[in-house]
Amino acid sequence: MSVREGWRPKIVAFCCNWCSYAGADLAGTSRIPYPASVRIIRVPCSGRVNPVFVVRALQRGADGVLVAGCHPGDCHYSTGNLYARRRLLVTRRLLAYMGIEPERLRLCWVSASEGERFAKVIEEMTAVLEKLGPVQQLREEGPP
Amino acid sequence: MKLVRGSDMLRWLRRCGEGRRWVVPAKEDRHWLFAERDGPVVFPPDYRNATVGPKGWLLPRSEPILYYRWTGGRVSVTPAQGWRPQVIYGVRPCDLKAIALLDSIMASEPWPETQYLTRRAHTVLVGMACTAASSCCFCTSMGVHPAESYAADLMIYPLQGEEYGVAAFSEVGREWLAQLEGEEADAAFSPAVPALSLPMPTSLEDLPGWLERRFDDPGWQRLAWRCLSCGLCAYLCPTCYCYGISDVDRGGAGRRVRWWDACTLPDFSRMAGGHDPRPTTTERVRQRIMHKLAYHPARQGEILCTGCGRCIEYCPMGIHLPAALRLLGGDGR
Amino acid sequence: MKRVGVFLCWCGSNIAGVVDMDRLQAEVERMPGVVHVEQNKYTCSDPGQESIRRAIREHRLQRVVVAACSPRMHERTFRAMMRTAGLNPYLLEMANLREHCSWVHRDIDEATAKAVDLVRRAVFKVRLARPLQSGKVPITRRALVLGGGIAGIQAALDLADFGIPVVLVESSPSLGGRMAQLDKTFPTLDCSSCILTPKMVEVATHPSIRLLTYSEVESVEGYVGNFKVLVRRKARSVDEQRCTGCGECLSKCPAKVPSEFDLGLGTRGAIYVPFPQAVPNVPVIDRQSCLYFTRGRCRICQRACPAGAIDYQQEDRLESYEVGAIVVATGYDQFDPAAYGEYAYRASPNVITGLEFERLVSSTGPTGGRILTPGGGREPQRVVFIKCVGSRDEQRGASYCSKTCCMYVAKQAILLKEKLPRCEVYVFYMDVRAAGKDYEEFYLRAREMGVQYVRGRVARVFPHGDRLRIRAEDTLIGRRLELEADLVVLASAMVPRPDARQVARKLGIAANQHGFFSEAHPKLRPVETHTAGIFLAGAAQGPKDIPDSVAQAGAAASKAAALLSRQEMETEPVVAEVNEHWCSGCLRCARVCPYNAISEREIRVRTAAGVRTKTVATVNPGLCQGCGACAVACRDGAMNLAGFADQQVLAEVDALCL
Amino acid sequence: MNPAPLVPAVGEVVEVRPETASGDIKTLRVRLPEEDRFSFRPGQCAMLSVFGVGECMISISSPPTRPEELEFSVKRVGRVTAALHELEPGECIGIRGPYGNGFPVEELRGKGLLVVAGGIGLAPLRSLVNYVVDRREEYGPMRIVYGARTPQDLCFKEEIFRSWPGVPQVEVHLTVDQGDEEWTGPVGLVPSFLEELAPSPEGVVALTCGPPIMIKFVLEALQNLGFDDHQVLTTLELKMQCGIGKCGRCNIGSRYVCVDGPVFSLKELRQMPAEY
Amino acid sequence: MSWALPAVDALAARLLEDRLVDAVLGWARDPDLPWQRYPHRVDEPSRVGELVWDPFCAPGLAKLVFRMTEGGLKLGVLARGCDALGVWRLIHDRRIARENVYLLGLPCPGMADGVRVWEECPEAFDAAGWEDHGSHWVAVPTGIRLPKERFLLDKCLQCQVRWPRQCDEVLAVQGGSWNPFCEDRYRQVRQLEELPLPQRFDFWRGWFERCLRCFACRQVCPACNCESCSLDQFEPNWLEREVGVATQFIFHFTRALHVAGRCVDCGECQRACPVGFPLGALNRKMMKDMEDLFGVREPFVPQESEPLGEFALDDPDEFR
Repeated sequence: MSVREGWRPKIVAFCCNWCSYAGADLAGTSRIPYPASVRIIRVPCSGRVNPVFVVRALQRGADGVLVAGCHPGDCHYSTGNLYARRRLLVTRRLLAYMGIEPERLRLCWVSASEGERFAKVIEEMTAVLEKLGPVQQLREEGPP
Repeated sequence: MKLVRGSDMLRWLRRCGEGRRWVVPAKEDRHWLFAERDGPVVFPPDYRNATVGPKGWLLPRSEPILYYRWTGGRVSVTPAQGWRPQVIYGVRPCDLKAIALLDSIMASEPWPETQYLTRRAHTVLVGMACTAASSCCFCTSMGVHPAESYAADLMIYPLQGEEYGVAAFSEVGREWLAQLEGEEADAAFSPAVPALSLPMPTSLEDLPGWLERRFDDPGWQRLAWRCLSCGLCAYLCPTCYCYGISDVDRGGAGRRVRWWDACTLPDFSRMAGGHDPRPTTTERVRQRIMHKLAYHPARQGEILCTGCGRCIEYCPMGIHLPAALRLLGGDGR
Repeated sequence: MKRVGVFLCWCGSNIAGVVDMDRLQAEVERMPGVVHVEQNKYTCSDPGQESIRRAIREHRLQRVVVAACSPRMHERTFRAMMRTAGLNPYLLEMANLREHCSWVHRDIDEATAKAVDLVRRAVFKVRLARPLQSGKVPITRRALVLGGGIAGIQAALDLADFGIPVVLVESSPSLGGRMAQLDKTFPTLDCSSCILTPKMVEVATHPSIRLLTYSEVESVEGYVGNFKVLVRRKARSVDEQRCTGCGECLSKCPAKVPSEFDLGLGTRGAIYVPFPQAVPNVPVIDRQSCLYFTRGRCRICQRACPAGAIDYQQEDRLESYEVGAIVVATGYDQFDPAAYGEYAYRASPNVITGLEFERLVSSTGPTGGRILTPGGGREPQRVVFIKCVGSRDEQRGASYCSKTCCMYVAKQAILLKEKLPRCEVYVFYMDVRAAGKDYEEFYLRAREMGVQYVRGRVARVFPHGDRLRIRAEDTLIGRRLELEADLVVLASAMVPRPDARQVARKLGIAANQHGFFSEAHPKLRPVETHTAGIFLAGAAQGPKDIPDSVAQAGAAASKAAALLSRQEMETEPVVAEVNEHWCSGCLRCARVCPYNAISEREIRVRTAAGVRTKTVATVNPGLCQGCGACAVACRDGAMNLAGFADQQVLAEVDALCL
Repeated sequence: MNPAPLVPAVGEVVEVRPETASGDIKTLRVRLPEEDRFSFRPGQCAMLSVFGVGECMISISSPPTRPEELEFSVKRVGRVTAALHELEPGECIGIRGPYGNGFPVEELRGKGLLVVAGGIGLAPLRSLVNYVVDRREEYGPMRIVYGARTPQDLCFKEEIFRSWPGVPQVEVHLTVDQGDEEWTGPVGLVPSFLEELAPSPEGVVALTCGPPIMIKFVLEALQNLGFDDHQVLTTLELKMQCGIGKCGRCNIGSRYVCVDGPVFSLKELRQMPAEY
Repeated sequence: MSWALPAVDALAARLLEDRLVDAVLGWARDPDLPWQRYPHRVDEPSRVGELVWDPFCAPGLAKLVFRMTEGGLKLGVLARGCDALGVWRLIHDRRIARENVYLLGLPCPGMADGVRVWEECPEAFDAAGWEDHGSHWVAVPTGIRLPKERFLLDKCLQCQVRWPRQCDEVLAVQGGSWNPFCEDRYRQVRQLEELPLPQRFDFWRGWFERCLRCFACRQVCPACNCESCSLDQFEPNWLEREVGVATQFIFHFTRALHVAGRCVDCGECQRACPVGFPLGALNRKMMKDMEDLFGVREPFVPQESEPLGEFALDDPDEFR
């Protein structure tokens, strides 16, 4: 797989408003550096993330998708993250089955107090994606 | 007609078609379809016709019409250029006739469809006369003949064993044929007899009028109630050409694409305000069949069905032309 | 195209120090719909906000993007600004350039490229934003208090004192709850019933409180401000209006069954009041034990009753109440130590729980306040307390600290020492947790009085003659101990009531893994639940002592009162919405809704076949909290979340991936 | 031959004018670059597009006699029309056309005209009216009967109230389904209002456009008034995508509305299947 | 076991005579095409003779029941196992009212590919009736034997529900659910799972190129019963009309996910697809995952609840 010169992975991260978005904020206020690969979309709850959002991101040019929510049991809406876990588990397996590296989708639990953890997750995922390279499978042909 | 051995014919075709894309029938899994390959091929004896005809290589499932880009409130537009010189090889007479029909539709005034016509002009059609019928075809009932050339530039007639007859029907065809070594000769070709012969309620000439008189026939409902509103029949039909247009936007830049549509799909004629002149399967199935057998003949003088039999073979609910004609003919079932 | 204005904030040098603002501005100017871009040093400042307002006016902006800090920081600020500028507050989107970009990245090129993406995301999203309005729902000015223990009593009284009508539902025949079972309370050692009884009476006589004892909530429908509660008034078999509380019936009843109130240490009749100070002082017939109900004859109580109040024909009644808020104070249960076979709880009558000890020591208890071993009826010479039974033990009990045990053990030890000064008292403990006003002092007082605190776990308790033998380890000196005692008291943990999960389901509130009801936020919303309008008080939410329960009850009452002091209430505008045209009516959405906010309704639609009715989902904006689970469950895409709509999220994805 | 009939020319929006109080109808004034301008007949349409959203067939509401700028009156019913409504002056818009047959202005010459319209249906007829106004001497008397739901919903107020009534041999009759405090004119549905006015069919051609249900009853009313089928012209509207008779969507029987219509005489209409 | 057509007719007639139903849905012979049986509705007891029950009744009926009963029509349905489960799928999705259907269960020995039989053995269609001999269908009285191994429809090869479950009444003939032709319903899934990832993608891409997106698979599917399919919507644009690898991926991914835990494995999608797209391999993958991950037993039998609308606290967490 040839990787374009200067290519850096791009991660689209769906962060729940109550835990993970706040966790990412905390990473900021604590000035914990992490790779600039991640772009965060704020959602009320990880349970808001439709699996089609994930494929859409991979189709449009994201190299990985992170869904971050409250730890099980801590969901602001009590159960949203547990629905998310089921859906995304199936999503990930289906992606793999259809030929997309499953490592491109990750679900993780980051609480509002885990700024450091958020940074670590991004670092890990960036490293994984750097190894995988860009998504080759779903890129659409652009204009000439 | 020139006579030629199969292997020589392939060599000759390959040479003539140098630099062009070769679109040939290919067997994938259990289905034949037209696919891009590096040259013409010998057909095994089980090749009758492809499930999906060559239509998509002239009128793609989807294709860009134009590209646009916004900058501020201004937009720049570039028309799409989507053709490559190609040879479509091994096309059966029913599909050749269908292409002839598409040609006449797309060329019709006042607005000839240049994108199609350009692609068509860069296409060489190599036809193949039928020696065996597939289980559902009924071309002769629709006035189409299994050895006729129609839109073909060149026509291949399988003769005995390895021997083939080749004839040219256009300028390009004659140019190509001139490069084939061999003498003009006559050979008797015995075409296949189609599997089905439809009991037509009336002559083909009178069919449009016969159908128009049955516009309000309850037979339509008896046929269409089991239609599931998919687009299978239209997409497999070699003469169906309906399309839709929509924009694919990528944040201020994108393309306008044209894609296959089907009059059997529920949204086909639904207007933005919600009004739909063809709201149920009854109107939609009627529209499809009437368009082929009545409306188009009234407009351009030709029936828009070439008897390929695909709708008969593939409709999952058994809705097809023979059934329509029978139901409208008064058989109450 | 919607006219979008983008305001790039430097945040002093916080953002501008890392992000190349001019390069960013040049990129943003090219984004679709953007008609105005400007930079501000501090956009949140008054001049900063004023410049947005001015730009909105001058450039006729329809949508606003503020690229600054986290929306968790200043979204409220800018939404308020939008309102003052005459735009709907939800037509604003923030791009988080500080916490998510400039504070975590160093490289100017990378940070700037990312900032461009982040702003583009906001622009794409805000272009698809619709003005959102909060709805208004009327509020029923009446509260339901569930549970008649100290927390419920306090909440009911506080609410009633606000002038709010209260319905108090208690499942047992009397008010009082666990506190009524206690003898003295720590750390002051005042008599539990002496401080509780006046409050019980006050509840019964308060003009604003409707007291429903021996009653249970059957179902709860509706939503904040508008609950409909169905209460089952269990058949008492005694006419409350006629009964004078004379007690004639009680002594005549031939049946004798273990008393629940005395935790089986004493007995009661089939017609009984749980305890002498019960409120209301109206007996109830326990139909399972009543001879008339089980065998068809007896009727002694009926004959004995001078008021003719006995009514065997009485049936359960269902009463419906409309309330605007609910305070849940259903209390706790005690852990059943049977799980700890080695403590011989069931095996020996002289191994009892802390709560049982309370009955034993109480002057209203079966022994009239004399401390006697249940097995032998003797005064104990030596008593051993074992702490952390069922708590802090994930294997056999629960992981949490039960919080009250350290103090009640100290209290019970002190009571023992006071009543039986010569009695030796041992306490086996893991830790002593005496955090609370005057608590540490209270614990030290127990030690001073000669209570032996031994750090270590008891390995076994087993009967030895008519005494008990205790094998343990003193972990401080690392020595094995073996001693005999007459009474072993297990400080068993506070656990949720067995029906807690059922109650939670009925109310549509959440419970944690143990079964304690979950508060909306452990720190900031400790007495609210996720379901708006339902509040928590007392040990139903977690182990709590009396002062904490009373304090929480007061807090819950004032939260409820604050809600009920309004005529109507604004609903959250970020709620789920149904596209009825697309909705199939499968109601999968309702199944995943944690708030029971989705129900069905029938609408009439025009189809080709004529007008027909169809079922569609409908969202109650009063209940919906905007989590969006339903929107994902909906395959049709008919359910959407305002403010986080599918098309918006997809546009955000597109924007980030360009 | 146009090299690519589906590729629109790019024009510029000059003005966006709300027609109704609710804003559900707006008129866009559009200027095309010189090389892309086209001549057209009243009643013809053009395909307007907002790039990135899509295309929509809209009738041209300005007359061919004023060719520098085209006007389109758009009712907001769906995605594309909503996007058209959001266009701002100075922004680009795609235009291709003109499509359809339009009104037979040559054949109408010398005849009296009865224009019957409802709501946004006045848009294509406005093109004709202004064409006739600009060539007043070539045509006979013109009566315009126009109605809308409420006074607020009447379009082209400047013309219907001021300019047209002042033109010689032009009468404007307005009606609304529901009046308001200021409305002093007639209240009632267009078909019954038309029957009350009882215009004579002598030497007159009636032209009608409006919502399908109104057209249905107007056609009945005209018949009652003695209009012959060939004296009545009406316009039809169906979903269209290509506008050039190729996408197979807008046919009624063997007629394509985009090529053979949208103007049909009642005589033609009666020969078509009732599938519109 | 015989294909007890007279018994079927009698039952259908009884339902109509007793006014238990307004109409009976089954199959009829196509007068034009000997091998074709199409869905047929009978309203009068005197016309039950039009119904046919033989090895060529290929079309599934469940999806038709949905539209037919919408207006309140009470419908008797000749239901094989697959049809019955399909109808139950629609009942659980609240698209069919239970009281509007009377399921007349027919134990099914598997259906033949009519066109294939027509091509290879047209004289088989002279039969007056059929018997089932396990591995063969046998024509009566001609005695022509059709080996199932050769002629069984794809969807019937993998069938697990030959016995009609959850029906109001089952035609009392022998039969069971066991299908000797299906050793391992997940065989193809396992084979694909074991392929290296790039080959897996190539496998699907090949099919994406062939898929016409005619939506026949969706339209026949009893689990695809939405009022408005999200894939048809323009706003939001879940699926663009443009056909390419990415959009085909989204189409098939979304379809698979939307039927995950809901597919009744009737195989109709596979039967309807004109180009032979292995839709079953996607559907069964979802079933297999429902079993593996969430312990859903018999994932093809519709339940009140559906696996992706629930959760368990101890669901596996595979994301590390």
